[in-house]
Amino acid sequence: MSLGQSQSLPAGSRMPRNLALIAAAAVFVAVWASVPLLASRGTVDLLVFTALYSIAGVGVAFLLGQCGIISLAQSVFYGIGAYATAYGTTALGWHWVPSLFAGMAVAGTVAFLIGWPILRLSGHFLALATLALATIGHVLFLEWDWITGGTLGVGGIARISLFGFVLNTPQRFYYFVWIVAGLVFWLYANLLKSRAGFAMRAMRDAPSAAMVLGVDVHRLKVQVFVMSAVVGSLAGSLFASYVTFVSVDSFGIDRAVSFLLVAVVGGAQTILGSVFGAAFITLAPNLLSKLGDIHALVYAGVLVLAVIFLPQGIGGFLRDRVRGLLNGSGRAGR
Amino acid sequence: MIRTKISRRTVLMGTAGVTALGALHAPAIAQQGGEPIKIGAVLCLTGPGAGLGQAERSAMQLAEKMVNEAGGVNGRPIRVLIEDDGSKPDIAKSKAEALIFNEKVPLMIGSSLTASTGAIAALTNGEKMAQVALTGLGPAIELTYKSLYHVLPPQPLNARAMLEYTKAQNFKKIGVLHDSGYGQLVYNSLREQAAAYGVSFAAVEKFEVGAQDVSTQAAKVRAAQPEAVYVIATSPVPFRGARQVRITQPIISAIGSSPYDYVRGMGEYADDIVFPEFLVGEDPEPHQKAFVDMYKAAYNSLPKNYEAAGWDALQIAVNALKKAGPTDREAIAQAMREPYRGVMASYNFAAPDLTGIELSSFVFSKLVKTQFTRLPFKVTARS
Amino acid sequence: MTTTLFIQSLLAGVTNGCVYGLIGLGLSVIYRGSRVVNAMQGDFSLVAGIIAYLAMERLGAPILIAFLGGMVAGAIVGWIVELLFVRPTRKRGGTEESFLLVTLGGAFAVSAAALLFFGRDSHPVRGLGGNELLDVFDAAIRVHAVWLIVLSLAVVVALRFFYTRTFIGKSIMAASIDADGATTIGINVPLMRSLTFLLGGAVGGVAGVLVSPLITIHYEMGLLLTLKGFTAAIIGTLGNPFGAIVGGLMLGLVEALAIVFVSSGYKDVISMTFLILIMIAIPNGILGHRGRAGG
Amino acid sequence: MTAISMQNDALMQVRHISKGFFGLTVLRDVTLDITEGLITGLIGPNGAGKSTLFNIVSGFLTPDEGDVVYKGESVASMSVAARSYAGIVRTFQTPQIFANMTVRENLVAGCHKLSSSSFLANLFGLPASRRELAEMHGVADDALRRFGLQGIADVRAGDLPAGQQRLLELSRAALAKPDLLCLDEPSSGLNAEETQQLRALLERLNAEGMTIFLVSHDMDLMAVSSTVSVLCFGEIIARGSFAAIKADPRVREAYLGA
Amino acid sequence: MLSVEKISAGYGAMTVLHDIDLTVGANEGVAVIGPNGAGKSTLVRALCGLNPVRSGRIVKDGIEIHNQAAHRRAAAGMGVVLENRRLFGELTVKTNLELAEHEGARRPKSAERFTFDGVLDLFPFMKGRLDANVELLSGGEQQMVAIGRALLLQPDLLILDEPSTGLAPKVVKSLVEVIGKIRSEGVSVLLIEQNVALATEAVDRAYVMKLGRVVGEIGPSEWKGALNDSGLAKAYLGG
Repeated sequence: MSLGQSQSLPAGSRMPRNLALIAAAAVFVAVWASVPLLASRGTVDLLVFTALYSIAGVGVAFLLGQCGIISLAQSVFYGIGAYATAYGTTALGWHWVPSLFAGMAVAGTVAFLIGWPILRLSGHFLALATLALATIGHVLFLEWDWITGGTLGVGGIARISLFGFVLNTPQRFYYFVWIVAGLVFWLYANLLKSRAGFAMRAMRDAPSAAMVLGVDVHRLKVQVFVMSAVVGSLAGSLFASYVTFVSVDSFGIDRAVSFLLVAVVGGAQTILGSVFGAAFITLAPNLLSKLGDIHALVYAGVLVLAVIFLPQGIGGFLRDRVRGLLNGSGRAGR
Repeated sequence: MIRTKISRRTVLMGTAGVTALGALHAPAIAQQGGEPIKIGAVLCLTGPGAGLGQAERSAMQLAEKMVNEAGGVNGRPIRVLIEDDGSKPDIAKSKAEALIFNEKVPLMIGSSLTASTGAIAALTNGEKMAQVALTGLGPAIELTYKSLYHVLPPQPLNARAMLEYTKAQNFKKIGVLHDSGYGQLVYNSLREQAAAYGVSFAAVEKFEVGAQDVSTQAAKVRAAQPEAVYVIATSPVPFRGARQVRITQPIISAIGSSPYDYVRGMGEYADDIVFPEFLVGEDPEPHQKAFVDMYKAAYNSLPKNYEAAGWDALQIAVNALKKAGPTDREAIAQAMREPYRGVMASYNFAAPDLTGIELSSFVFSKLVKTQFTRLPFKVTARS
Repeated sequence: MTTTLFIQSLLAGVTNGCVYGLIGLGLSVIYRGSRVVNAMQGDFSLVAGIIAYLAMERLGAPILIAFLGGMVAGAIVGWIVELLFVRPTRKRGGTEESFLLVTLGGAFAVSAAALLFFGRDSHPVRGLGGNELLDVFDAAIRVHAVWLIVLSLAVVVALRFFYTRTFIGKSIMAASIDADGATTIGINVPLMRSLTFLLGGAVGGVAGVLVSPLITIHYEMGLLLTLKGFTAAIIGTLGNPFGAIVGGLMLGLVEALAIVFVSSGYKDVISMTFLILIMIAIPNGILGHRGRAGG
Repeated sequence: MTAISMQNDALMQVRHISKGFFGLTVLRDVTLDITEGLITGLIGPNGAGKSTLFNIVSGFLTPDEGDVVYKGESVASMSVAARSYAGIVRTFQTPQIFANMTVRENLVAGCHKLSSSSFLANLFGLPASRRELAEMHGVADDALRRFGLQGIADVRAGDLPAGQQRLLELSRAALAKPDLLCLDEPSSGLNAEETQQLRALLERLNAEGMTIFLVSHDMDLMAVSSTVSVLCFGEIIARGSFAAIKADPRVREAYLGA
Repeated sequence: MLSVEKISAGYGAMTVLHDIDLTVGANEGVAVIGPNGAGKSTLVRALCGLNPVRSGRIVKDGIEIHNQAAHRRAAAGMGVVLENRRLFGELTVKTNLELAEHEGARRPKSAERFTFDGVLDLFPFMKGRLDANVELLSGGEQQMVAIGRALLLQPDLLILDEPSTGLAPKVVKSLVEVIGKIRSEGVSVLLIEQNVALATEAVDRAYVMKLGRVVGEIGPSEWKGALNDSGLAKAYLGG
């Protein structure tokens, strides 16, 4: 997977840089595939969550890194997906597939209807508008308990089954969810190196110049926002199918903040960065909790240090290192 | 009148437990040998549920020490692995995965909040292993989980306890001030059962969990001129708010609002508030006294319901391990399905609500000038 | 609906509005002076509340000394945050988001530290005038709440004076508008940024000691206060401290009236929808207007 | 006031535009023609309202009164992007380059209008989308050669000195195949030598058929204009050939100060 | 007055200035000219301390100032008008000037040349605009406020970075007059300019910079006719 670097490669560039890269990819795939066989079930479970959060997080990261939009509303779309799967498979008795797509459709529609007016705002106004959205979403999840189960939540959600093969262990889910995550990354990588991707980066650097070149800035922002909502919903649906239980506690402001952390800690400029960001927010609290009650304090400290010392996020840091190795110099377009 | 059926054996076990309590100051004579038996616990030690989880943890740690000093389980010591879920269900699920499959614990205790409990239950149910939840019954689906047991009453029972007291006081017109989490759950049950007790709600106002000012809602309740007010929340804020807008009527609350944390936060407004609960540390019932004394000796503070629940949960786990051995998960779960008289209440996990707590287990306390007193009122079980 | 209820809700709206406004004021002070959206603003208040509480309950300090102590504590924390968090971030080329994130991390840290060292309890803090109530027709308001309203307005007036009449105030403004330009006329820009945080911390501290007697102090209160304060500051135009109070009052009143006229469950839905509508209708905030694009 | 005759060959007609901010009138009844195929200049002292007029022409501002007619149709209510598609492209007083992209990428982004693939096609990386991207790179490579930017093709645009940023912005604008190219102070920050190069470039673009609307203080550069209008305190005070304007006593008084 | 000895400076890994030497004498007007990218603005930023000097010395009135913090250099008698003026746009003209006046008051009495009213006399338009926000002024007016602000620091050396950028010819002409008046008060002027015509009228001699180095000096005798001397122009500015 060389998706993180793709933005600077012209389309026509030679596919395999050299054999080493193919070898590295092969090793990577081998390691990836063997993790569930070697690691403990608890660890694999954390890696499943890493994948889930990186799917939802990449939507936030892309908005932030390519459009300059801070979104704190991802928890709403994540929730919509989760409740669509919960309600669809329990109350309506649907298969998981239509439930999942229904969630994505609802999330996309909501994002469109809300994004259209609020995406005319910018900077902190927009950040606050999305925060307001997250608050509204959380209240509605609580209030509409005939769908969401309110505080009690919804249990007994159908697990994902593929051709009769039920994904009822973290190991099984691991392969599935990472393949889905890979597809999402692939889509975003496509977008980044396409006409729309150039338009976005232009819009981020100099919006008025982008408009002069014919970019419909508002429309483009709405498209990316809807896209982000759809992948957020996808992640939420997968989450619901995996845990088989959802409650409103999973879709609060803190979850929205943690998705933003995925983007910032991972590095909003790179697509694969969100994997590192997701790994950070999943693994760090888990590892640190061994320290006892002080763990929350240490986590906050680590977070602060990460933001200060890795302003481009972990993804940006690694990308610069890799570029340095490949080009012999670290200086290149961001 | 239905007497709770308590088997002779359980009484014996209970006595053994109390004897174990007495061993606190005795020289440790645990002739322990062999590998410790691990018990998994996921609690809300941080986040909104921390008030519950930390109380439960302190009692569980005390119980662990007591059990080990009294010789452990069939000669083997126990070790309680307590993990913090940060009050988040997804973290609870991950922690439970690690405990169940990495540590291979034979049973689970926790969590402190309904959502976390539900997330763990999806796992324990699949493994057919016992989970002693420190919550009341969650979503309806849990009724189909046959190894998920609750040591706290389900909300309909809490509601009935409140209504019983209300009826005894002859209040008919009630105002309700509740939060959107715990308070909403209790209120939902109140609403369903109020009519049966001849109680009607004149005003029902809600506020979000974590709200810091509820005076407008309280004013609305006051404007309805009720005879008494139900305040149900996991925070002292609404109690202060109610009194600050001059709601002078008696306040009747629920068990979830009773921890000392909240009462301290109420300051001098902690007055004329009634709680249907299970343990009044200042004036315990006879079977609770040993636990209260021991807890006081260990922590220099009084225990309350959640401490008692944590204690009972671990004692139930230990009893089952003694009976069914440390490995067979299904047998352990089965062994728990017998009536048990704990410090907090008498349980019967074979009951349809997976709790078996009766109204008669409730005690009623009243805050008078920041001090708890136990009321003579008791619900005598009716037919 | 009774008149009493209406008045009571107005009183609650104004009191809460001042609370939101005070937090927003601190946010605006810091944003104005350093272009940092400070997610720790509510935590300055938390620290101040804790210090005031400890001073009163553990040391037996008189209430005014304790409040002063809380304010100073807020100011010191503000300064430390600038030195420890903001300055290094700036040095490493932090973006607007990284300032937000670094202070958010700081907010988590303060909250976690409060839980660890101060405990999970809610602590009631004594207020000015104790728990005395004042009658307004048939409605009641805490004497302390009246003090809160009066002192909030006093803080606004003092800040206005500070920014428009004092040399340091003007220098802080100058340094934030154009750091290089300010440097060339002899203004010590880094010092001005530190002072900005000191000031923002002090405002947060004032907010903290004034708010704690009304709401009790609790380790998680910081971020909640920040969210409301941020909303107030944005409605009233971020960076305009006087707007923050206006924004806060609007937010407080909308919330109170939403409870009375609609439903308490949907209070936040209504106030947040109102916020979004306001922003769409008046994108620069109610007191905001950018300079024209002249020729 | 010089009489302004409406010409039939006007590509754009600015008609009776007025605009104010906060009660301050910046433009008052401004009428101006931009003749197809020629270079039309606009000069005026600082604060005369040139930028405001420019923003109205390009769609960043809407006039309080009056109309902007382009190719015979009103564009007053069209968005910036829509006007761009109609052929109106502008540059900015401070160059608006895409700082975090390389020079080549700036030019690829400049091809936005020449391409048409949809968001979804881009998302799924459909063959059409990939083909189109290759074409965009081809066009950008051509432009690199045409405007002499090969040497700095892979430099991050934000790292370029001001003069090259201007050249890049102009090249990018020209790449978008405008019918009407509006340039705002293009020689600001350039030295005499660079200004000469710019002038030659403008003449070349004009010769290729591009209509140019030029705002500048630079009288050397302004010499390329066929007609020049003078805007002073929100009103057009003179219009004519460059030589005539230079000699006009009112213009000398208001603008040249001699 | 000012002596710059072999200074180097830059950003990050890039060195922009290489071994720059130049001097400005008492009551002298000196220009630095050169194409874009020559490093002229970096030179200004190094002189006033906004960019650290990597090697070499900056000596003013016999005192080394290159290690002084940037905000202290005004006290050494150095007044700077940066490129793009860098005013406090949301503050009034009066406040912009007062902030500098406050700093200027720290200078020894002997150095005081400009009073607040004196500056208003120099730029009469300001009298009516004192309470206007600076951002509402025209570009030329803003330039004058920036110069007035620098003068109130009571400098004996005024550094102007590209003051004519974006100004109408008439305003540029008045700029020449203003610089003349300032010099007549005994203030040395270091003028960084693209506009050679302006520079030749305003100052006495010039340095030519290219690619971060001083590549030539033009003495007073050649300087006045430099604009018309195509050979000179070509040698220094062209190719």
